[in-house]
Amino acid sequence: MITFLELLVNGISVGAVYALIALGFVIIFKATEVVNFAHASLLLVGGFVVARLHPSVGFWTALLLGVAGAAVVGALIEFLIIRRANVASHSVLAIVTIGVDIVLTTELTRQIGTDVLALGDPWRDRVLHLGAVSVAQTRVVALAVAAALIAAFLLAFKYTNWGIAMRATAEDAETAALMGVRRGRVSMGAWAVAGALAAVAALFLCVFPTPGLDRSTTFAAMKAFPAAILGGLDSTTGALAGGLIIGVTEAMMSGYQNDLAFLGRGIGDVAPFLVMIVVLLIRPAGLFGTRELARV
Amino acid sequence: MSDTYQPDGTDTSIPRLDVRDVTVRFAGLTALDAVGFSVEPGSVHAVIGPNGAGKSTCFNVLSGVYRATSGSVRFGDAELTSLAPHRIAALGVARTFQNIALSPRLSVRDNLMLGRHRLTRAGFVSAGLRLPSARREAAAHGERVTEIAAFVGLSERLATPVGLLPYGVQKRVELARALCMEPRLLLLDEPVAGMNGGERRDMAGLIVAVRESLGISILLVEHDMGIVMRLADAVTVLDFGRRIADGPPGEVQNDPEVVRAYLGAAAEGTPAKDTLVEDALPRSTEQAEQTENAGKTTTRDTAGKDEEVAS
Amino acid sequence: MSKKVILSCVALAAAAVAVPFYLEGFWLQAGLFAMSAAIGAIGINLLTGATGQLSMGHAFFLAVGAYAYVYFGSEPEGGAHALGGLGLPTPVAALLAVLTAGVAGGVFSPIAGRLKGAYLGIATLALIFVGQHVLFNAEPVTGGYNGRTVPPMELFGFAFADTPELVVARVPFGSLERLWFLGLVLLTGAALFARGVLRGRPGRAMNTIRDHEIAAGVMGVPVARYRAGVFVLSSMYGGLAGVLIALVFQRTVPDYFGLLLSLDYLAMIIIGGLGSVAGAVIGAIFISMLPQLLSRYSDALPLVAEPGSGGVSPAEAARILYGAAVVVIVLFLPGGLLGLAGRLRPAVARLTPASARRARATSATSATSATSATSATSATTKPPLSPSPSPSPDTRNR
Amino acid sequence: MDVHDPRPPGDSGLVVRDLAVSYGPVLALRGVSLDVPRGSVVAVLGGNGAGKSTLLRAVSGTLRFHRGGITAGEVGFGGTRLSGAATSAVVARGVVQVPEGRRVFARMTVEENLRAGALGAPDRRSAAEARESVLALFPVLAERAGQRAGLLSGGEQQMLAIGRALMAGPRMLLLDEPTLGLAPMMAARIADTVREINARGTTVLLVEQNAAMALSLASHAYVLEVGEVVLSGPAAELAASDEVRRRYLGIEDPVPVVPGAAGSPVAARPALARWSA
Amino acid sequence: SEKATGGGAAPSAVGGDGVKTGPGVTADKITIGLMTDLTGPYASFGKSLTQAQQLYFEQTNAAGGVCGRQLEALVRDHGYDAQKAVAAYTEIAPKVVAIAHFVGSPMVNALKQRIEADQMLTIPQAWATGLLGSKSIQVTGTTYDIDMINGVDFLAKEKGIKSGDKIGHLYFEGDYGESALNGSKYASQKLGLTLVEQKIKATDQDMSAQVAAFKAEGVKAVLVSVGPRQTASLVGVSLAKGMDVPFVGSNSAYSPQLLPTPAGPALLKDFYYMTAGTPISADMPAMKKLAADYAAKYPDTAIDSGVPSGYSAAAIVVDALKKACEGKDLTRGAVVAAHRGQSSWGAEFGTVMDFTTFDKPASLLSYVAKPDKAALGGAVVFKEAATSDLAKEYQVPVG
Ligand SMILES: Nc1ncnc2c1ncn2[C@@H]1O[C@H](COP(=O)(O)OP(=O)(O)OP(=O)(O)O)[C@@H](O)[C@H]1O
Ligand SMILES: Nc1ncnc2c1ncn2[C@@H]1O[C@H](COP(=O)(O)OP(=O)(O)OP(=O)(O)O)[C@@H](O)[C@H]1O
Ligand SMILES: [Mg+2]
Ligand SMILES: [Mg+2]
Repeated sequence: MITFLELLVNGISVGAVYALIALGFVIIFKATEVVNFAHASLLLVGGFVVARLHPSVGFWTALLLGVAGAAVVGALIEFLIIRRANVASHSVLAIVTIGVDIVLTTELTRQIGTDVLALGDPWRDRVLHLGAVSVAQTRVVALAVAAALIAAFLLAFKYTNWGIAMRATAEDAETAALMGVRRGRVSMGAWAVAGALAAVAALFLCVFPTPGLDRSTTFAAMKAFPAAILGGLDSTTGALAGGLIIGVTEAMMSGYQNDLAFLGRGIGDVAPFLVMIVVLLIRPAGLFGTRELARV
Repeated sequence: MSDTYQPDGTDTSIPRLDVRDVTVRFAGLTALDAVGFSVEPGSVHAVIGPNGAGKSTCFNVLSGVYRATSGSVRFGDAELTSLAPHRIAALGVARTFQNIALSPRLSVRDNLMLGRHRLTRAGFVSAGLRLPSARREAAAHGERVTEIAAFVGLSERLATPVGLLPYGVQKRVELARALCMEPRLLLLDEPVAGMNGGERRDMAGLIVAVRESLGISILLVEHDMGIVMRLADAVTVLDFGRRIADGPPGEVQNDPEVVRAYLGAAAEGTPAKDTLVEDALPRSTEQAEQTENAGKTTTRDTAGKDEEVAS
Repeated sequence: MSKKVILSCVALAAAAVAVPFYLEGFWLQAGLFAMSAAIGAIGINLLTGATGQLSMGHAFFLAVGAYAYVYFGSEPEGGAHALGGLGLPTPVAALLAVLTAGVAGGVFSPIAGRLKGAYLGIATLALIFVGQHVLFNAEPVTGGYNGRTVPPMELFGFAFADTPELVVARVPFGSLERLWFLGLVLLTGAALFARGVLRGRPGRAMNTIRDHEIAAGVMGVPVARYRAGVFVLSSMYGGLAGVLIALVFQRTVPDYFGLLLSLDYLAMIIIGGLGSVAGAVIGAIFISMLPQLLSRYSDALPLVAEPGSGGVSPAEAARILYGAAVVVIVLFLPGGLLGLAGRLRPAVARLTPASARRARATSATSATSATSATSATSATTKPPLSPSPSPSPDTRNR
Repeated sequence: MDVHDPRPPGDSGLVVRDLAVSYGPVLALRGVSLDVPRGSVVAVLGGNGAGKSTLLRAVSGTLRFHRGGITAGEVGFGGTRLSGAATSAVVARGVVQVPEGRRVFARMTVEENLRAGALGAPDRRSAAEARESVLALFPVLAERAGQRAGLLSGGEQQMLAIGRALMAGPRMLLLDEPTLGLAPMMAARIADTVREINARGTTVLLVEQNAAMALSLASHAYVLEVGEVVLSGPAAELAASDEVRRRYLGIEDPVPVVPGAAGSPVAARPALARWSA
Repeated sequence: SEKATGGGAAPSAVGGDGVKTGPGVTADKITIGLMTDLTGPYASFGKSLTQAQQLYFEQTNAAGGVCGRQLEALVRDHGYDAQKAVAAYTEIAPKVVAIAHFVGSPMVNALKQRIEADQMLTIPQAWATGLLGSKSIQVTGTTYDIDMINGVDFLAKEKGIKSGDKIGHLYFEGDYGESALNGSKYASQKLGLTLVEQKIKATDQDMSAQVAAFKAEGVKAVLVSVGPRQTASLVGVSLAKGMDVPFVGSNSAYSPQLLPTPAGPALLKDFYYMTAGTPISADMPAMKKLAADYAAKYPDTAIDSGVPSGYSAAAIVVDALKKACEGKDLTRGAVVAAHRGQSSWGAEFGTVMDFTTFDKPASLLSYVAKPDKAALGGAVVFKEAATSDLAKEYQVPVG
């Protein structure tokens, strides 16, 4: 039972980080209908800036600069590429972001080189004890931050002009422009926000219990894909739900892998994808996603 | 690998279409409410009604795009409400779309050849291997496509990507594609919307010619009353998903309920304070007469049933 | 015109046949990688390009093809790591491997038929991860992390291997030389088949599903079944590519069939040109040759540093170039490299008198079409203001 | 036949001078000049592909979305230059367009579509007022406030598109085929609406296929063909012209014209027999 | 035609000095291939290996070369990608006499047949048992399973693990982890321990769930056969959650780069790793000289385990060449044969290796090393190299 609780708490805490990453996907998807495969490299940018700067300017300033840096890179991607790509299909744009990701990741991993970079966070390796169950403080913070950000974006999308403008632009940029929306600003804003979020996610991804930022940090972004899809690519609530589901599934499957050995050991990594497939079979647009509308 | 479902494209008899008590509900909205009507074989039947009355929804049920909440649609022996779109197509039900739904990058010919899908059978294997059967089939159906294109007036555009054609011509491609299905029932959703007077005239003539030459049933949704009055043998009027009138056009036109819900004051012949209606409607009636004449000139030599075209 | 096409085809074929007699193993192998990639890319272009279904799981089907071939074609082995095998004749094994890949695609069809766009793309990611898991864990079949030896193909007693030795025109014919011809035949066959599909009835249905799903259904195309069918077909192409790559590698290793390979395939069709056979082939050549060329000529390239000396290494340069190529091509060459070729062709053709005549003829027809376009709307015929929009290069099925 | 407008350039309404527009190699407008005086309704007629929508795109600055651009001439409104300005700047001046083909935001609700329209409004209060009058005009939009716009019927979408544009409280409204697909009564309602908003001081440039309606609303009209103004003048005069009656009002000549062309009259149509196979 | 082929019997000739030569050997030059990873996950390791070997070749050349010929390295970076590795191998195979290091066992595995057919002496930089059993492929030192057996022995002897206890093993999917698992399974069965397995993939970063599972089982020690990142997470989380047990890693589980991270203190506390390769901080003249030479040549680069590992691998190849030269035959076959003639090589580098059999590890000796912030290479010898009795009885699975 304790183990179960421990795993559950663990899963939720990892899930919070996935949720933060997934939220980045969701925002770009809502703003441009593109699945942003370059999100992983934005994570690296954010983490890299924090890691490099914290020894000289202190953690909080470094974090601020990291968030700003990733936001700028996100905005630049939008400004230099997404805005100019005049393609019919969003799948093509998605593939373009793969290209962007390859370029950025290659260069950043070259910069990071062989190091494992610490981010200098104030929580270090402290854990919080909840009865017999313990959880890393960083993860508690991550959960709080994820919940707060997701709630904020949920409200922003629904109720602010920014959200309306963003969704309108995503759907039909020309008509949105006719409503007076400054398209460039709106989608650039979305990319910048996604970049900023990536930096925040990178922070929690690279601090304890993981050792730090290195070239393999981008892998974690892969797991946020099933999270985002499972929740529904255009749903902020979905990002949170998906992240938590993936986190818990993964933790449970890993923790109980001895009892599940018949599935092959190491099923923990595959399980999120299996869960995703099952959900998609039942709900092709994810748990909270809007079904594609088509009428003639 | 090849398409296992082989439609029977050879049945050319024209059965009756019976729509009975069809109800379609969307979350919190009844788009069709126990609607029923029949389309006699070989007739032109119009469905009219205000915007949002459920006309396109009705077409969507007939073509399998929407599933009816309840009710039945019989086309000959077949019950359409339980069939997927492609199965309905296989029965010879073809339609055009209110908003153009063509493949913009494909040539007109390719778009039309798609209409032959239900009548051809080349699957992945035979097309991939270019088996003689597939080649023969493509040639034979290609000829028919050329014929239909000529009939619709698209002969010179066959090689052009559809996306580059003007709107009016695209509308004609839509019609031609539906004809390429060799339909027994043709559903036309607002075929003349977005066209100017001359083009409307042409399209109306085309529809008459289709009916004359092929003798198929046509179900028509249109807001241009001139066209409806001239083409239709019978009219069903929907309002808020309910049928409010049904009958020969002349009768329906004067039905007070229809006038209230759809046509507005002018149709009653009362002097309208509204200059627009004054201007617009009489003219479209005038236009209708003109188009009718045009239709007659073409079909005079074929054994036309012009007498039946009520006005 | 057609004479010219035939002539250039013959010249191309002759060049392809001559290659093994002149180029060394590295080039043959690079060529074989490109051939395998081209087959796989044609498959994914049928799916993603022509039908609009994004797939990131193509590498999985290569794995299925490769491993199925090994399993069907190998004798079972005992020992510490017992390995199963059916010991079938290798051509049969290859055929069955392709079919198995198709079946694997078919098993996924409840998903492939229902999902589209980003959702399908990410759902297919699952194939990669599940596939890797199986490759590592189903040891009796796959050999686990060790992989398995690939039995050389043997056709009518002729082995595509280094032994028995064979010398043709004083050139020793090892496995690469022999496989070169096998690769050529397979690629040609795969390309012609795909071209037939794209130009025929299925191709039109696929394109319409991409452009307007509902219309496709109403026109009689069983949409879900077609989606699933194309998925199966594309899986079979992946399987065939897998068989070929296994023959070239001579050993299958699970690590190869990962996400990066899938992404490579997507890059190929974007760079080459979406939806066409030629585009897939061009993209495959580009993507599979680029890193190898950069690495081989790293010493001669000014930008690229020697391995181990710091600076941008050839592998890094290749990756950056590759990523940048995807971006640049989408930004500036919407039709891919093939579209570029299509745009250059008229310019080249203008240089020769025979084709100049043809060019004039086409511009005349476009003028008439413009005229009739205007007469559709105005009774009085006016001369067209401008040449009618020239059809954007239709790269769909070349 | 070019009945040139004798009036002086509009008093700081919309002024279009010698406008040429091309889409890549395709020249879509050439030497188009047009005036929409403040407070007037001006109609533009023309066949399919004549360049009507192109004209509106040039005014709103959305040509770049279609890979097109202004190659010569200029557009001015209220004394300032619009050509070259960003679409959002044009909207900020109060020039709002209802684009061709409805273009509602399908995935957003009706309510959100209206709010998107209000993004161009000068302030909150005027947006709230606009909302009220829009809902009074099209009550169905209030009924469907929570429904996704993509699921509305064709005509409902058209109403939404117009309502959405009105949310910005425009000084000038550009309408591209507003009655497309509307039932007769609703078309009449649109006409009333146009008249009403015009009466409240909004200048209107109306592009219509329904020439009868357009001419009844407009004080002045232009006829575009193949990218050029071929006819212009007071609406009543044009409505009386044979040329216009024949071409745009669907009133036919006794003799069919241009046989065999794409717009061929019915007589030239080859017969089509039933398919047998 | 003059076309060179990669596969099959390579052409050979006899040079002016009476030495028979084959691919990679000319009258004045011997070319040795390095198949490395400079851009993939093992980039840091690959870089150290490459630089150390280049250093060794330079020193050898300065001392007159081998057989009157100068050594030259042909470096190919495959970025840990099997296809690139195969392509690069095909390219360099006709041009080199041996491969002084080959990073990535999947890549070596993929090329196993060809390496054998080409009789290309190859030193993989991986220690999985799957690489044994091939005459041309020389795995240096111990294999991972031997290290783990010695590790369990160390736990039993020094950390109080006794029969009936549970120990955990965290390992990677793949040949590395599973080779190691073979050893731990064998040893724990022999000692009456219960082994709790946790398998992960290289993409896993956070070991919280695994720690929870270990904790739930009440393990008394944990064996670690994963990457350095996972090690750091495991050790850090364990300590934070109050699971204060000793950890024993495989040689690939540790990297000095981990010491500045938050997991550093935990690693310094009770973590050890088993290695056949002598840590460079060891008190041995060869290591001291190597450290000095390396620092002189590459002043800006940190020294890690790749340096001694690569250096000694280069020495193995060069020694084989020298022996082959004595027999006046520098063809690849002869080089492999010469190499396989050595039964006690490398005392100066620490552990002595026997190259004469190729279905057994070259050595059964493992050092116990311990992280140390101050030491060169971030680790010191905790216990001198030794072979446990368990390891002596152990039958290494081959292939
Ligand atoms: N998929 C759907 N989901 C929800 N509501 C729908 C859906 N399809 C149609 N409706 C609603 O059903 C009603 C009828 O729509 P329909 O398209 O049939 O109208 P119509 O008669 O064709 O109108 P129009 O003449 O404007 O095209 C409309 O109110 C529309 O909003
Ligand atoms: N995006 C585009 N690219 C190329 N040519 C275009 C584009 N849009 C329009 N055109 C061409 O410009 C000309 C004018 O088109 P426009 O859409 O302005 O006509 P319209 O008068 O609005 O027609 P309709 O009545 O069909 O709406 C046509 O010849 C058309 O083919
Ligand atoms: Mg409708
Ligand atoms: Mg228009």
